[in-house]
Order: sequence, then structure tokens, then C-alpha cells
Amino acid sequence: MPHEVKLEVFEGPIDLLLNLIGRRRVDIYDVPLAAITDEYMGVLARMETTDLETSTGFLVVAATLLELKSSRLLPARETDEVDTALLEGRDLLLARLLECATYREAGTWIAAGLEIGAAWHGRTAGLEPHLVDLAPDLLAGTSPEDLARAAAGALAPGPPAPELDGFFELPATVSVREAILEVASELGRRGRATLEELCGARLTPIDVVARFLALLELFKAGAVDLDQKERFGAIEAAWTGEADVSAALDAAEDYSLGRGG
Amino acid sequence: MTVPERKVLEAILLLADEPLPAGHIGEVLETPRVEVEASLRELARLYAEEDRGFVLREVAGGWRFYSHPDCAPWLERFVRERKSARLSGAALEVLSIVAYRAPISRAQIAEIRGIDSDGVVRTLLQRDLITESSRDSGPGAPLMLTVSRGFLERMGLRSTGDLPALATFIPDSEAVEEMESKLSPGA
Amino acid sequence: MTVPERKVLEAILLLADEPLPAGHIGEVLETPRVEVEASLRELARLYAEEDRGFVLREVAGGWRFYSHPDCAPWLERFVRERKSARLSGAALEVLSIVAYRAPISRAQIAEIRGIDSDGVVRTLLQRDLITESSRDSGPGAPLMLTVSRGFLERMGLRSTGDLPALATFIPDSEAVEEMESKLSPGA
Repeated sequence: MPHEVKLEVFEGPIDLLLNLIGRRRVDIYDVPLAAITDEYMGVLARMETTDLETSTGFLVVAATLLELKSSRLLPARETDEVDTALLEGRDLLLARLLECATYREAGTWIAAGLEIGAAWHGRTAGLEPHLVDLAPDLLAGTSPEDLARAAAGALAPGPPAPELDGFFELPATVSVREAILEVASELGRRGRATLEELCGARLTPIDVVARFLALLELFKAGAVDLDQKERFGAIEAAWTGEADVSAALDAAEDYSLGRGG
Repeated sequence: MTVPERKVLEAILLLADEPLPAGHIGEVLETPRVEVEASLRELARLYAEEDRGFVLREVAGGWRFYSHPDCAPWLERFVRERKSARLSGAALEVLSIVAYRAPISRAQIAEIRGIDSDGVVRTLLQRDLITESSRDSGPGAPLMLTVSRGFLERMGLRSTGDLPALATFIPDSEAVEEMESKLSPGA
Repeated sequence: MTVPERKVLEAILLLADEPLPAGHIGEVLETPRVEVEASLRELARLYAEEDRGFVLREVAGGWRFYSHPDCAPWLERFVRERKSARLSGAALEVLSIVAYRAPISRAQIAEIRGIDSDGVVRTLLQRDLITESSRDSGPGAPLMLTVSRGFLERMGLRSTGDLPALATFIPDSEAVEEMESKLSPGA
């Protein structure tokens, strides 16, 4: 029997899109993809400078997809440049989604392997007492300063480790509609802000997801402009002043961040 | 006194508390590595044939005695490791990326996943499933991540080369088409 | 699935770090102690007959696998030339935690490191770098760990008070404050 592995942790845009598509919650085309596809086009543009291994893995998936798709494209279709660009953007997005789906699938295999492996226990007894004295000095080359450094590393408070496991099991307490209202009022006041600033101190993943979706909706409604200078750089939102927040609010009802639904 | 090689092999393996490379054993026995490897394989085969409670396994680049998995239900109270919580989906995803792409930097993982994954990486480091390996050459080069020896041992793999081809896990064409149709205008 | 008793016995013995009383094994197998003892004696006899590299011996009221004395010359060589003769990163970390925060329990170490560290603690105990000191007062109190006299001697320290101040090694003053508050007794 295959092991049940929980794979429903949303962590960010890619994950979120993948999940939403998988669950048929969202017609992905309704989400304004321009902001996202730009990012993927950016990847392609930078391919020559990225390391070979990363880019080839990505390209293999992309090539497979394009081949898959070519049969559908062969019959002449009315395409202008914009359509082509859109199409390429979607292919890149799909390639990214597929790549993630592939690693995710590999992850379930690994989970099963780890589960099976738990039944194997290695011998730990080590050296017998009469042999221990013969062993080389373990402390050779270790100074008190090395110890202090190790202790400092271990005892110093690190950044709090985010505990993401299973958070999505909780009923969502944040609605995208509320997020839109908050983001809109914040942006109306400030003029522009990054996604991070909009999330403030409440950087729980679900807050980020809600605000990210809120920004996309506001972008679609023409209320904000989005800008991201580099991949994983800050997503910057600017208030356009041509706000149609109500349209965004109406659209947002389609999203449900809760369980089931 | 002549002592059979098999006997010495068994005695050395008994002392191992981590996978022991055949080459190290060869140095002690003054025997070429390939011969030691052949003897080890034969020994492992014999234990299996005799249905022993111990198993000799080649994992993580070496050889080590393990208890037979059939006996696991009786062994719980002798095992020191505590059961650890199941990994989250995100952690498994990062783990598979590291397994297939190692050595890989945190930034490269983030690039693949489209999200900063440092929290998950920290969890995996703490659970000793991945490890920070040598830095890339050059100043300011990032720490590179690989799977740990513990991961390979737990998975029963000699190296990451034993992993199934990544292509095995690419979603089937039906799933791809479905995804794709969702991305197409007016589909 | 039925698993032969001999197989389970072998698996249990393989995992034993210390001589295991027959009574304990009997509890796990739900078999009377005398029967377990008979099985163990028979197993020991078989290993001797098969001229194995390991022997099963009853020592200090318990049973444990030992390497065969015939193999001693090779084992001594193996131990002297052991590749993993240096402290691992994890071992250094645990040792430093014990040095700076002794007396400390295994559970407290695990809490600090965010990972079960019993295996590392065992190695350090075995190599006489740390030692188990008196139990905390009270029933069910855990064994507390401190660094050993041998450790202090080899490091050239009169006491752990001679260790370098941690503050020097952490640039961030806030972090130091927080850490020191953790270090103060009763914190």
C-alpha cells in the first residue's frame, strides 16, 4: 500500500498555482499572468549566465512540453506577436510548474523510502573497551577557541525557524477580500510598497499568499502596477490612482483559501 | 597462525558504527579493494541465505551491519534514535531537489521552487538529511548542499547515483495536458 | 509473518551497546529467561563452530557480541589508522554545548540543537571526553553530562571557567545578551 504523504503545504506563488490548478479551484487564465510570466521570460533571458546544470534541467522539461504542444500548434492559427509572447510565457510557466511537480513526486518516493528505511538499524556499539585506548586522540587539533566558536554557533539564537508543517490544515483566517481592502488602503496611503512591507510583521505564509493574490487582483483591476527588478527581488506595488477596487473584490470571491470548499 | 580473511572481515565490520569503505578494510588487510569488495558481497549473500538477524549492507559508500528489518518490531526498545516527525511536503520537495541536483546552493533551490526555502533547508540540516559541503571555489561563493550520509543510509543507497532517474517522476502526459489546458486561453 | 527466534536474537544482540541481560531479552521475546539463556549458549557455540569473526560472550551479567581475539592484530591496526579520527562537526558542537552549559541533560542538548543527539553523546562518552555526573535531585531526574577530567587535561584547562568567553565569538550584542540570559542559572 502506498504511504500516504501529505503534500499540501502551500509555500509560495509556484506552489500555490500548482495546487490551485490541481484542485480545479481556479482557471489559471483568469489570474493575470503577465506579472508572473515576465519572471519566467526573465529566466530564459538569463539562461546563458545561469549555471548550466540548473538551466539544462529546466530546458529539458520545457523542450518536452513544446514538443507535446507542437502537434496542437501545427494547424495554422491566427497568431500575432502578442499571442506568441503569451504562449511562450505560458509554456515557461507550465515548464516551471511541471518541474516542481516532478520534484514533488520524487519527494513522495523519498518519503516512502525513508519510511521503509526506518526498519533498518545500524550497529552503533563501535570500539570495544580494550580498543578505545588505541584510537587516535579525537581532540588533536581542536583548540578552546574552536569549542567557543562551536558553542557560539549552537547557542546563539538563530532566526526563528518557520514551522510550516501542516499549517494549511488550519481553517484559513485570512480572506483575500479582506487582504484586498487592507492592501488597497495601505497602498492608497503610501503610494507604493513592497509585498514584504504590505505583509508587515504578520509574515505567516497564509498572509503572504492572501496579499499576493490581493495584489494580483488589484493589478488585474488596474488599481496597482507591479514591478519586480530581479527574480526573488522585492515585488513592488504602486498605486495607479485609477482604482477599481470593487472589481477586484468581486473577483476575489472566487478564491477560497480554506479547507474543502 | 593463519586466520581466514572472512573472519577478520567480520571482526572489523563489528566495530563499524558507520559505513566502512571497502578501501579502508583493504588497507588493513593489505588486500586490493576489488577483492575485499568481492568478499564483502559474498559475506552479505551468505548472511541473507542463512537468514541471519543481521544484514551486511553496502550504503553511503561503505559497508555496515544492520539489524534485519523483519526484526524491527522487537527492536524498538533497543533503538536509541527517537522516531522523528514526518517531513512536510515542502521539506520532501527540497530534499528531492538536493538529492537530484547536489551540490546545489540555497539560491538555486529557491530559483527552482520560486520561493525562498531557507527555513526548510534548516529543518533538513537539523534532521541530518542534508549537509553543507565544501564551498564553491572563489570568494563569496555560496555553501553548497548535498544529501547526508545519514540520508543515504536511511534510504539504503550507495550514492545518489542509485536514485531512480528523475524522468520517472515527470507527471504523465494526461496530467501535463490537463495542466496545459488550464493555461490555455479560452480552453 | 513468523520470524525465527534465532533471527530476532541476533538482531537484538547486534544493536546492543552493552552486555544485555538474558532477562531483558526474554521480556522482549516473551520467553522465559532460562530458555533465552539456552538459545544464547547455543548461538555462541554455533558461532565458535563456524569460526566467525565475532563471538557471543556472557560478560558482567549480560550478553554481547565481541570481535574474535584472533583478529586483534588487524583490529588494532584498523583502530590506529581509522580515517574518522577527528571530531565530527556534530560531535564538536555537542562537546562545546556540554563544556559551556554543564551540567546538562541529553534532552536539553537535543532542545538546543533541535535534533536528537544521543548517538553523538554516546561517542563522546565512549571516548571519555564527557562523563555522566550525578543525577539531578528528585525521582526520574535525568543523568547530567559534564566534560571529563581527561578533556580538561588535554585542552590544557584547569576548569571550564578557563574557556574563552563566548561574547568574543558573537558579534551581535543583542544575541549575546539573549544568550547570557539563557546561560544564567535558573533562566
